[in-house]
Amino acid sequence: MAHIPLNTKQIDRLKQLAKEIADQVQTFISRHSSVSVERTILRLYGVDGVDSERTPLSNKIIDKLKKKSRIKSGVSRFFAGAMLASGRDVQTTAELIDQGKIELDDLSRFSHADILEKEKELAQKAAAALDETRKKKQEKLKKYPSPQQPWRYLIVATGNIYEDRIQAKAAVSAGADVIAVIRSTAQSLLDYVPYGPTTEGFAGTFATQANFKIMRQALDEVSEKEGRYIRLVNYSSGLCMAEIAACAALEDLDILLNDSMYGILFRDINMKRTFIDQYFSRLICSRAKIIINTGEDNYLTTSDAIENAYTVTASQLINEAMAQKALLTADLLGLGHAFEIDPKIENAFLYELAHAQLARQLFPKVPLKYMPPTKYKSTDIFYSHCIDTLFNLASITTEQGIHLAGILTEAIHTPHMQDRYQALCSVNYVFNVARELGKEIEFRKDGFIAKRAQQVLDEVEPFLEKIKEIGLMEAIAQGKFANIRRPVDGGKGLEGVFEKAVDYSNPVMEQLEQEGGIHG
Amino acid sequence: MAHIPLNTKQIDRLKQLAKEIADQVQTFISRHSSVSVERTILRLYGVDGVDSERTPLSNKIIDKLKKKSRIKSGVSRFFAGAMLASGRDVQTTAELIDQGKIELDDLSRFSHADILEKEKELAQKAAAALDETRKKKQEKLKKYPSPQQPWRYLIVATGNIYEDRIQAKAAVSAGADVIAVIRSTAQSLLDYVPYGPTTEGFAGTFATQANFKIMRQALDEVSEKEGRYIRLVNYSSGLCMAEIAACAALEDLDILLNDSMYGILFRDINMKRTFIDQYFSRLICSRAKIIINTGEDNYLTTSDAIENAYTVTASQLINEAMAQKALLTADLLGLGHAFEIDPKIENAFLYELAHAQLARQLFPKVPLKYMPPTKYKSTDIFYSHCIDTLFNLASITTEQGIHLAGILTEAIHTPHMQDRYQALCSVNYVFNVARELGKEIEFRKDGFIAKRAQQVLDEVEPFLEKIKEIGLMEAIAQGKFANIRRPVDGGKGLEGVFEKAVDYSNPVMEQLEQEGGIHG
Amino acid sequence: MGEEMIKPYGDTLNDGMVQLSFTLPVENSSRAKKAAEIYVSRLNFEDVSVVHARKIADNFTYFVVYARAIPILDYSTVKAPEFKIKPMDFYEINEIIKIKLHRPLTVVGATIGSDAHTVGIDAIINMKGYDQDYGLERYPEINAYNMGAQVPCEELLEKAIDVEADVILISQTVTKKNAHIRNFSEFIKLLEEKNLKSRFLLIAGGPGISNDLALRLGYDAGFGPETRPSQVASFIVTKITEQKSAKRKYDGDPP
Amino acid sequence: MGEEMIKPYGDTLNDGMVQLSFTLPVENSSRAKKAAEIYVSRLNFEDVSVVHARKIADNFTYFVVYARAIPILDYSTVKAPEFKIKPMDFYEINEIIKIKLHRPLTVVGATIGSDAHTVGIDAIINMKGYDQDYGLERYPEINAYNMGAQVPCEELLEKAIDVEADVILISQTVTKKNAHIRNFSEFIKLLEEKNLKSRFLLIAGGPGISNDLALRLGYDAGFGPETRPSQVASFIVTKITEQKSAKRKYDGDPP
Ligand code: B12
Ligand code: B12
Ligand SMILES: Cc1ncc(COP(=O)(O)O)c(C=O)c1O
Ligand SMILES: Cc1ncc(COP(=O)(O)O)c(C=O)c1O
Repeated sequence: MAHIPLNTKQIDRLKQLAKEIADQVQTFISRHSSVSVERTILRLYGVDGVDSERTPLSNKIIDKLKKKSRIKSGVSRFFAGAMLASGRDVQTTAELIDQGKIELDDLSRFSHADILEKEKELAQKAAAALDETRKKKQEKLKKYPSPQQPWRYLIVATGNIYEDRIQAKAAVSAGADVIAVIRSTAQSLLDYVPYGPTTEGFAGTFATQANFKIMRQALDEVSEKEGRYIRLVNYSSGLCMAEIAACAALEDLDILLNDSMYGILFRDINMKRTFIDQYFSRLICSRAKIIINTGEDNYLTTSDAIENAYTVTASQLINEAMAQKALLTADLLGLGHAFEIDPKIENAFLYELAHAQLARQLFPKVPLKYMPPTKYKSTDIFYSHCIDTLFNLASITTEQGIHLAGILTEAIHTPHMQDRYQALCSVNYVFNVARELGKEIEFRKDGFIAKRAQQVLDEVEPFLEKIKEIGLMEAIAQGKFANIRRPVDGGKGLEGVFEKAVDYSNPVMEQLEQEGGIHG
Repeated sequence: MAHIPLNTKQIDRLKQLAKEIADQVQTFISRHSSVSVERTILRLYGVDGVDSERTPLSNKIIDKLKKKSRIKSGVSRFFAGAMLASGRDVQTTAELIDQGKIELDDLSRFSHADILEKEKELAQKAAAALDETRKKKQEKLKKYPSPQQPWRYLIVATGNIYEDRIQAKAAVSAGADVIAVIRSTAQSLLDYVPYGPTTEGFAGTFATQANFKIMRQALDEVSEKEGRYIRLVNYSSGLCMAEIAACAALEDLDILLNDSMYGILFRDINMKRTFIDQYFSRLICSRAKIIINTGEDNYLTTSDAIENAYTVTASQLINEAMAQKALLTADLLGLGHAFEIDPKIENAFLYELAHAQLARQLFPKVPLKYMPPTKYKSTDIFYSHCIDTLFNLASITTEQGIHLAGILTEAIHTPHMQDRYQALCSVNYVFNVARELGKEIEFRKDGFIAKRAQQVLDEVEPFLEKIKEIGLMEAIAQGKFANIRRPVDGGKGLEGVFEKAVDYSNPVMEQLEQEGGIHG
Repeated sequence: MGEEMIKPYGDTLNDGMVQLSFTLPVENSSRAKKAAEIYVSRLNFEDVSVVHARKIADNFTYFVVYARAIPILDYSTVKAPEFKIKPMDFYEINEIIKIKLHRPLTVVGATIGSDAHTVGIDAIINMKGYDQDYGLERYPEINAYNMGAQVPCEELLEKAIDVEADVILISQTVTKKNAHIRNFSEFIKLLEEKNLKSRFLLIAGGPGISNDLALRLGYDAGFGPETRPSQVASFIVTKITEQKSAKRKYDGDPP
Repeated sequence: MGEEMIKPYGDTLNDGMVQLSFTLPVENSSRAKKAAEIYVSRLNFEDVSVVHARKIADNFTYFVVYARAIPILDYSTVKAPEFKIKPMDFYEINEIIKIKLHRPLTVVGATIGSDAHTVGIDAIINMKGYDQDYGLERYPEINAYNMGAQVPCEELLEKAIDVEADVILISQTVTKKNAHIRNFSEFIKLLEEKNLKSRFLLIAGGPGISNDLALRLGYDAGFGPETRPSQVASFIVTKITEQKSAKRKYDGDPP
């Protein structure tokens, strides 16, 4: 493969810095939890369903606990107690709690040991559910082989899950390997996970467990028909990061958009909340073998892609370090970056190659997520189609992992069925005719591309040093990423964050942590 | 620049073989002339105009001479005699001949020396006219600098010269550096040059001297407006190769499609006629500093681009050798090739790069003419646009000279105004963002590209040896080029070929030959 | 069969979404954009979005538009003449000629008029064929003559009479100013003048040809882009064996 | 002014050439192509060429079509509300505020509703500006507040009252299901409810906005793609100085 000579010592230093930054954050994370982490525990224990106002049961139980000011101890212990009290299954117990027929915070009737045992039992079932989805996916991958990378990733976004299903199948028959259902606008700001099959999203379809199931089933059908495994993607970043991860795991999703900072920067979600939530969500992904996709590409929509290239690399390093803490193995780490340089810049394509190749070499084993041009797309669809074509070439040449197909109507509307087809025609064409271009060429030593990659690295180093010095939270507050400032205690969802009491328990987290990363 | 290691000894051998092949043909050429060579002499002497049936005066005079069976001596001597007889200017003399008022073959009244002197005078004026156009163009190039290569070459083909003018200006304002007016379908089979401004061509506009003038004037205006020199192209291959070259020279054209074999293969024009005509036409181009473009690209429309790549290279070598005989310097040698590999073939783009790079290195100083994909263009214009985009990249990467813009509607219709604009958007985008890609990359030694280039060369060598053995004419008769067989005495226009009598004279040719190539 | 009402589809059934691009002979301006919007609404569209407008020459503006088409079409009323010929392969075709006709078929093909495109007719006739499908020359039971391009109608007809052809194949590629229609019709006129119209099976082909159009022009069939030789051969064999059983009649000069 | 009859232009005046692409919910077949042809002719086209047809999903076929549009439009009848504001630069604008108003102008901007796109409003307000043209924050004579995105209408209005804004800038990017129209109208409704409609100069912007549309929605102006901050500032200054000479009237709560 084409190669840029990089200094491995420098890379080691950068990785070490990132680890230290992540360590600091982890110290904070381990002392805190959030309402949505607690709701996730309930979901993993098996609590499902909504009331007549479509409020999820998990939300209602946690709200109860909050009202009783018992949240700091975590829901697990109380729910275990309720299980003992009801002597019934999880769902019935939850409903009884909701109906007020069981008092949630009354633990006095049971011994500490009994509760602990119940908790353990629940946690084991939770872990087993995560193991099951992992195995199911591995089975399917034996039956339908995984397509070769870069995987062709296409989005559907009609708002109606049934319409999405048609679109997804069409995309697969034109060559898509991965289907992402874009979430309805601003769902990430909802502090609950909507319920049931939905048909009324805005520029996206709600992420619900039922929708996940419908789409996964449709993709299983086409995997069979096409003889290759088709992966399903959804989004977890937002106020329900861990809960969506749980729902996704239960429905055998393959990939989740899951970034440690995206919600903070692009959704104005409180950073404490986000850091806490992402950790648990990633532990779940790790166990369920869900690939995470990070969102560094977004930085380049609000800040300049050349000037701020180093922020992308720095963020990738931090995301990697944080993901490692959550036991994610390299094969599950879809670090993000993007082809977003102003095409008016001379040699823009050389810059893009430098950036893409740098990412490839810094993270040689991860399935890099490569985002297409969006910001400089024109409403002249013919011109936009050309930009996507070179993006496709950059991707195959630098051997990216997950290739989000650029769409010629990017600057106009969420894709129509034929837009997706046209996008895939370009991807398929380029991937075929330039399949081994990366193997064929060398970048000139001391050339523009090699120098540019080195320059980015040289900018990353002091940047990470600075972040280490002031801490990641302060760095974000100072607007160091994406040119967006977010105060430590600003943004949405802080009220859902709490410090763990001494008797706090999250046995699912404990078990996942103790049993460690799953390899192979 | 990117580079493939080639064996210079082998290249020398190939060039020597090509020279020997050209030598053989040249022996034939120098013993023959054709009606159209003779008409060209008249045109260069200054004969112009048509009769009421729109038959050119030059044709009428040559026909007369033929009828009188005096053609074998060439027209020059007789016309000089007529000039002496009339004592008038060239045009009036021609008209008097046409009207039968002067007997064309009556040379008895004048001394051999007087006729010779008249011939010399006429030939000098002819050469002076060619010198003048050369100088005029050089002056313009001082005023409006020549754009950097690859030049963006766009075609116009409405059939109406006035409509073409609008289209040409639009193309220039979108970035075109070169405008080619496509000829009306099958004009190349007419044994005369049509006359006057024309508005009724089929899928092309007639090549007439008046049309040349109209378009050249329009382009002078836009050169001024855009501050860069815009070149004008037309076609000379066909039954009037040399005559069109003369008209083009008189109207300051910059480039002529002019191939030693195209007419034979693709228009079924007799090969003897073609070889004779191309030589004189090229002598004119050389003196007038008209770049010739050869037509190897066409081979790949009827034969496979990978299988028959060696025929393209062989033909380029032969065209080069023949052009050198006609005193064309390297800067005037737009050798043709094309991006025509079936996009279904894996690594097709790597093959294309190999072929384009090979041409670049074999002919390092010529302005290579690079033809876009045409054969595998689809009626899906969006898909076709992608293919053109990679073609543009191949061109800038391998530093081609004259870049014919691929058009997304290639498989549908001759380009609309917006098609040309869209094509240029792609060219401009790619040339800008990948400007120095060629400088940045190296092809891997012993890689696919290097090996492929070498393989083509290895196929060229025995091919040229075979041609040298059997002669170029026999080789064409055997269908060695473009999979098309053309018998030596078949095709159109053989009746216009004649062996020169001992008293044959073509003082224009003599003078151009004697004064040699013009450098700088 | 009931009604089947259809409209274009963007991402929701019957949303009517269509993409258009065109150029208007006006300078770019708000008024030009408005003109584009109004113009597209006159084309029976609603919700017209002029998403892109750009000057591409003095007094010319290029537009990209998305809009919702209003008409609804009842698909059940749409008819197109499709071949009802069973597609056969190389071996089947030769077999049938042998068994049912007891003599080889003779086919003459050319590109007529000033059209110089031969690749299409070559794809059908020459050995090599098209898309891994042998050309007619390769069929042992077919005598195929390929006259190439730029062939005058008279010459083609003469050859066909000469070799006692069963079938004449004509190719046309250039469609500009309806050149193909003119040339195809000229050949039919020539046949009619000579009273030879029903002597040959007449087949038209080329990128601008559909069966529909060919029938309208007086041919027995028309083949468009991506035609494979065996499709043409299947048609020929089916038709000629049909004719044979219905006894061949000449309405012109005696055999 | 006389009539100016126009039609789309391919390569000859009034040839009417238009390119279309669309998808029909039918399986690809000759009949599908025919349906595409008929459908396009119902859109007031003639000479319809269905140049490409391709199955892109079970029961869906994608088409590329070229055809000649029939309608003729009299361009002289087309009107579009264009700004008649003289474009001024940074220095001129500050100068005029100083001289004519004797006080700085206050501007509040936001992206309202669930729309999270800030790049557009940032381009107008933030220092850096857009396309080498400074943003309003940079103008010494303008106090500019950028509230970012996802701002509820009530919050924006509160802020505007709070800082005694002269101008409110609202951005909307998401247009799917007419989200932008709903949000823009919601703000107008809120102002009307509070009788504050004429207290502020109201400016709408975003990729789906034209001046035309903004006026119809009750805004004083609308700015679309490629807007530069100085264009907005020129409009603001011109309008406010006009109002000043015509004395400002409040039709709601007292100042
Ligand atoms: C190759 C080519 C040439 C070659 C032709 C070489 C040769 N010996 O054939 C050369 C370079 C010489 C050439 C020249 C010109 N060409 Co040309 N050419 C093409 C090109 C690139 C490909 C055509 C082709 O070979 N297709 C491949 C074959 C296999 O497809 P096909 O013809 O459709 O054939 C299939 C079916 O249609 C069917 N079929 C075809 N014929 C028949 C007949 C029968 C009986 C049957 C059953 C089936 C059948 O079966 C075939 C196999 O499936 C097209 C653009 C394109 N990509 O389509 C332009 C194109 C056809 N050319 C065009 C033009 C204008 C010209 C010129 C007139 C330009 C000029 N002014 O100089 C010249 C002159 C030609 C002339 N006098 O006719 C235009 C036509 C525009 C129009 N719609 O009218 C095109 C579309 C390019 C363009 N966009 O401008 N051309
Ligand atoms: C950047 C971007 C994002 C970023 C936004 C970051 C941020 N902080 O703004 C991120 C990645 C977060 C994002 C997310 C989403 N996006 Co988004 N995004 C874009 C993108 C690529 C560029 C938009 C942009 O920044 N343009 C550059 C600016 C400078 O242009 P502009 O906005 O037109 O602004 C100019 C003028 O319009 C005017 N102007 C704008 N506002 C105002 C206001 C005033 C008062 C004035 C005077 C002038 C003015 O002046 C500006 C300068 O000239 C577009 C695609 C594209 N290329 O257009 C999609 C796009 C806008 N996004 C889209 C969608 C659907 C989304 C999502 C809803 C997807 C999802 N379901 O998750 C999400 C959620 C966002 C939400 N809730 O709103 C769609 C909208 C479809 C539609 N027509 O409805 C688009 C078109 C992409 C697509 N094809 O699907 N997006
Ligand atoms: C990492 C990540 N998460 C989530 C999202 C989308 O989230 P939302 O639904 O909030 O728009 C993105 C968008 O690009 C993303 O990159
Ligand atoms: C060298 C050369 N001459 C002439 C032509 C065109 O000639 P004609 O007008 O005969 O189509 C071509 C076409 O591509 C060509 O390559």
